[in-house]
Amino acid sequence: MIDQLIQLVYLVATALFIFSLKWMSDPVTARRGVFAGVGGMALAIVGTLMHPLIIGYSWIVIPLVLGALAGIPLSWVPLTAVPQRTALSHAFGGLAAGLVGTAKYFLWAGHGELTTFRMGAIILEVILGYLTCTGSLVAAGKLQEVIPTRPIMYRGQNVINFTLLALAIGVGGMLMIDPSRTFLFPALIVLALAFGVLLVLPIGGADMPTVISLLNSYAGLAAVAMGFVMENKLLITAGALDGASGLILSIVMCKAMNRSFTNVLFGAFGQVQAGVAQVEQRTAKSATADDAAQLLENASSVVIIPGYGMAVSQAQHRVHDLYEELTKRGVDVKFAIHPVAGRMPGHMNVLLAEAEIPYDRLVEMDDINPEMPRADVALVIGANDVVNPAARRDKNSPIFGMPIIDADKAKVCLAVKRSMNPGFAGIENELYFADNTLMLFGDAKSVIGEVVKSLAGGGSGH
Amino acid sequence: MIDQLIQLVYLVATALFIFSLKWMSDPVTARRGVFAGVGGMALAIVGTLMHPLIIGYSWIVIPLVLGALAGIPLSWVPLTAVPQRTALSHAFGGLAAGLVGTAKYFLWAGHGELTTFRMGAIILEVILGYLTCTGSLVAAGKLQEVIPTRPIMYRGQNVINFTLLALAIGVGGMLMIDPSRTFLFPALIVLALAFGVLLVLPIGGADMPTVISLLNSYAGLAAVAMGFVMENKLLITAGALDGASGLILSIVMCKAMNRSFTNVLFGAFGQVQAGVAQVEQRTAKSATADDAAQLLENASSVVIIPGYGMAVSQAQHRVHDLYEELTKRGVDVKFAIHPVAGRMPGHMNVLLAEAEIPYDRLVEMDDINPEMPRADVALVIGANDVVNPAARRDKNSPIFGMPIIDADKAKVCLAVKRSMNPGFAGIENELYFADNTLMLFGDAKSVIGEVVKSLAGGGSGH
Amino acid sequence: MQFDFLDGLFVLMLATFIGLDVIRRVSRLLHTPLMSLTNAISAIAVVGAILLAGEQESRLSTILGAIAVFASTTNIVSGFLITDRMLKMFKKREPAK
Amino acid sequence: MQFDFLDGLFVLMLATFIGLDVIRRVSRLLHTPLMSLTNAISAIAVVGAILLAGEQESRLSTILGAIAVFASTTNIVSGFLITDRMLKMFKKREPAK
Ligand SMILES: NC(=O)c1ccc[n+]([C@@H]2O[C@H](COP(=O)([O-])OP(=O)(O)OC[C@H]3O[C@@H](n4cnc5c(N)ncnc54)[C@H](OP(=O)(O)O)[C@@H]3O)[C@@H](O)[C@H]2O)c1
Ligand SMILES: NC(=O)c1ccc[n+]([C@@H]2O[C@H](COP(=O)([O-])OP(=O)(O)OC[C@H]3O[C@@H](n4cnc5c(N)ncnc54)[C@H](OP(=O)(O)O)[C@@H]3O)[C@@H](O)[C@H]2O)c1
Repeated sequence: MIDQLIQLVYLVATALFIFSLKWMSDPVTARRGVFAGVGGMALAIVGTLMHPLIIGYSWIVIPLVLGALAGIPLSWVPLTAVPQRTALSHAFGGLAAGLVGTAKYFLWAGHGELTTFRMGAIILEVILGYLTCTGSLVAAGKLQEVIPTRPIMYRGQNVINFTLLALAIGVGGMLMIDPSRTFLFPALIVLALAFGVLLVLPIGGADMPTVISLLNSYAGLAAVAMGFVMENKLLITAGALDGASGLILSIVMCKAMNRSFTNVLFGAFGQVQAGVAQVEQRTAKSATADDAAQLLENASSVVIIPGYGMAVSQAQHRVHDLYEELTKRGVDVKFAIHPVAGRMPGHMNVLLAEAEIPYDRLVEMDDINPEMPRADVALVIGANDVVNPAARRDKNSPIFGMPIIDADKAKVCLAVKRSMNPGFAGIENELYFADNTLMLFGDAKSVIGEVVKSLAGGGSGH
Repeated sequence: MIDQLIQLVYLVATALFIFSLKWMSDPVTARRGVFAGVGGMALAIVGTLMHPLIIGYSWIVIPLVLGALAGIPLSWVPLTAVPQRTALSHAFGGLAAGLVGTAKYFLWAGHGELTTFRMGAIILEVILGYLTCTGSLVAAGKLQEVIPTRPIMYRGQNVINFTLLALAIGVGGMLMIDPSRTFLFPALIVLALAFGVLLVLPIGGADMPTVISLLNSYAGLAAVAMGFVMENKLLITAGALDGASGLILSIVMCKAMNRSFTNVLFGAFGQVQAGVAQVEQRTAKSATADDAAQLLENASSVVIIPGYGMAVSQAQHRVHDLYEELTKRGVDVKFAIHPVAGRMPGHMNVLLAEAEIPYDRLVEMDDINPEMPRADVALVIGANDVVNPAARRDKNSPIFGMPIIDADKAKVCLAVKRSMNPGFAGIENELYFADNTLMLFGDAKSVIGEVVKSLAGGGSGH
Repeated sequence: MQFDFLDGLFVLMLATFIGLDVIRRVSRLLHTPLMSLTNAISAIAVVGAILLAGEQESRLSTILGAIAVFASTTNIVSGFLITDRMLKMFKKREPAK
Repeated sequence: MQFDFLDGLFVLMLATFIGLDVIRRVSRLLHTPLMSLTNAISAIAVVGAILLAGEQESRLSTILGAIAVFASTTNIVSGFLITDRMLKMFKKREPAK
């Protein structure tokens, strides 16, 4: 009876998780999605607590409370730190999966209850769990710049990595054949932990978003494996949802960068082209904040293209002021959002939402591009690669084929950045030398601030 | 071992069914969808034949072959007869479910193996199965006009229907309490059969598409119930897919007609407004085929709006000729497809596809309406309700609120029909009396034929 | 066989989510073929029918099973054939034109 | 408990279909909150952790279980809170403007 009740509770929890993700399809219902997710998780916990085999609650309730207390401050991180928080969180998730698998193994090995099927599921769970744990820690370290963000490469690293993986598989195979060899299990754990570190270490800091997303997917798969170990459908379903999410986000990112998974994992992008930028010496035209203000207020349609620089300088609130000033003057202002602008998927959307810019002003790349030729001013704020026309023109460019926002097609292009330095991909940008481009050098926050002041200061700002 | 293999085969079959429906989302992949469906079904049958409890194959193979032989000619029906074929097919499906439930009941009752759970599942399966069987037969009869198509109503019919349903539930309840009362089971069957007949009989022939779709959904649910009886996940999944399909198609139809389920099932639509048409006596302007040809060939954009009349008169091939003639002359010809034009969902699409009109010329209502004011000629072929502006204007009209195609907004509207008689909803159509509407009286096939002849006969047809 | 009510319910729930999602995205163009395709798929009842007719536990069950096999097979064959017949008609404009 | 490998596989297949479909339709606008939401959901591992910590079958399993409970709860709480914090920021233009 109680067993059936638990199953029923799990069933409802599963449905809530599915609705949770369904409701994320639209910003209007998205918060409801969070509540559904919370409800699903609460039911999952309550259902589990009802389990008849549980003999004491102190070892549950104390870590539950401590965990909740630790979780609250972790949710206060600034939005720029969201990627590393997510990575850290994956590390915890992977650790939990790994620990549960380890404990189950020793319990079952003690009672001689290890079937081949159970052993296989545990091996998968443990490898995925621990690998996710250390891999995510390294990723978090790189994002927080505790660990050097540049790709750490050394001779023969792929050979070492694959040897490690092969060893782990070999040890796993030996355990499958004879699960009672308990001395092999710690070896498996160590191999998985080491593999996680070595897998992520050689990847450049800027590729971390894709890596995190992949690790998210692994965490999901670890939960699925745990579902097979614990014979629990809720775990399998929730894990699969999670795995799908990580996979799809990674694919979205790779597609938007026109790169393949292997290239991200083994390509060490972002370092190779380090020296290219200085090859040619050309001059770009620069303008003052007052010039920019004049151009903007005389425009009838302005497209703002934000990028990583806006995030770094936290310029979104100044951008909001600019949006207000221009809208007040009857200028039609839209934001063009590139899928990989910034450093995580949806980065720009969250920042602009934080600055209270209505989300119906944010337009996706594919929808804004046909309109670009009709825009009077394209205002590029700290974006670089996502507006680099070389992606369209130059077959030899490392970003060739990457879809970009056509800032160069607007009548005038204003570009805000601190210098002529390249962006994430490390390559020069033709756009800044184009005839109709004017540079606004300086930190995005202060430049936009000056433009706003110039606009607010009446007329053309003089 | 063999059990596991069967489960694996069922798993693959389930995946194929899901892909089958997924691929129906696009005409390009749709045929692949049929192959996936066939593959899934073949695997399901093969998997079942491997079952170790099967002791002889003659009682399987003979009906299998006979059924296949009977199925082939049934697939040759003309496209206009597709609705009644589908209904007939549902009757077979319902029958199969009912029979399996009946046989299982008597087997288990004989061995005293009936748990409450099994009994409940069997009752559901049997009621849904037999109800679908007779209900679908009546629907098929009405569509084939073997049974009078008008709503057959009599005093107190809802009381009788609900009494029958209550009785069936009562008998079911008694069986759940004591499954060994085998004498009650035939009563249950008879009640379900009778309920199916009485449910559909009072519904008008023209509402049959919605009814068929609902019955499709019931057939799916019967398969789900059978899945619970036979403890088979494949049956549950395939049944659920089927149930979802029937449900969604019914909802699409109801929405497009701006009606509710209850209104369809108990409203006896299509009869109430029988006498309304003759209230006012106005005159409509009529034109000849030559006039129409001239108008069409001088237009630069023509929107053709087909309806039930095109289906009845099988005019689609003439329409194709017209399309060719006009396209040859550089006229832009599009087809505006209303979701409930004709008598089943997607009716017009299939007919026009049969006539080899490329499907990228078929435009859905919501996409064509914004373009209508720019169309030079709207050519309405045997459509009536779906272009009735009363749906937009007249709050008292029974079709008020139904979304329509804005034929009246085109510069000129040509309407082909045999008389001033109303269509399915039985109400007069303002459109025919509008200043910019010209009527082309006659059977659609011959009228369009004449127009084509006039066009082909050189110049303006004189 | 290991099967209980809640197992079945779990599968039913997931399948319903999939069904509603998948069907909602079927092209409107293809609603008529969709009707006949799901009609054919609903004949999955053939699985139960085959078991009854093959296990031959009683004369009644064998005969009812055989009839059910016949009825469902008719459905399967005619449903798939007519769906394919309809779908074959759907053609895009030839690019040559 | 009745559970076998193929049962699990069946559920996994259906859940994967749902997952891929549902995620593919998440608005691009919300990809960052989606990351933290699924991050919170992946902490479902808490179910296994609670059982271990509660069944107290051995000292090792209890301690590992308790650590796992702590780790997952941290995830759950911070994941949901931060997702909600981000989503609260998304606003449509007020119609008044
Ligand atoms: N979003 C994702 O999910 C994701 C994931 C992985 C990789 N990526 C990669 O990240 C890149 C994103 O492109 P992006 O155009 O947004 O960024 P970007 O190409 O990295 O360029 C950012 C630009 O902002 C400028 N900048 C930096 N700090 C600034 C400040 N304080 N004020 C003003 N400007 C500042 C920099 O120029 P100065 O130094 O001259 O100021 C730099 O050129 C793409 O290459 C993409 O492939 C994104
Ligand atoms: N598609 C579905 O799934 C579905 C389902 C349920 C209900 N319905 C209902 O069916 C109706 C469909 O609308 P509709 O506009 O397509 O059809 P309609 O409103 O029924 O009108 C059909 C018109 O075609 C004319 N017609 C009949 N035979 C003809 C022939 N041989 N040659 C020329 N004209 C002929 C008739 O006028 P004459 O008699 O003057 O020729 C009639 O006015 C809607 O009311 C809808 O709600 C559709």
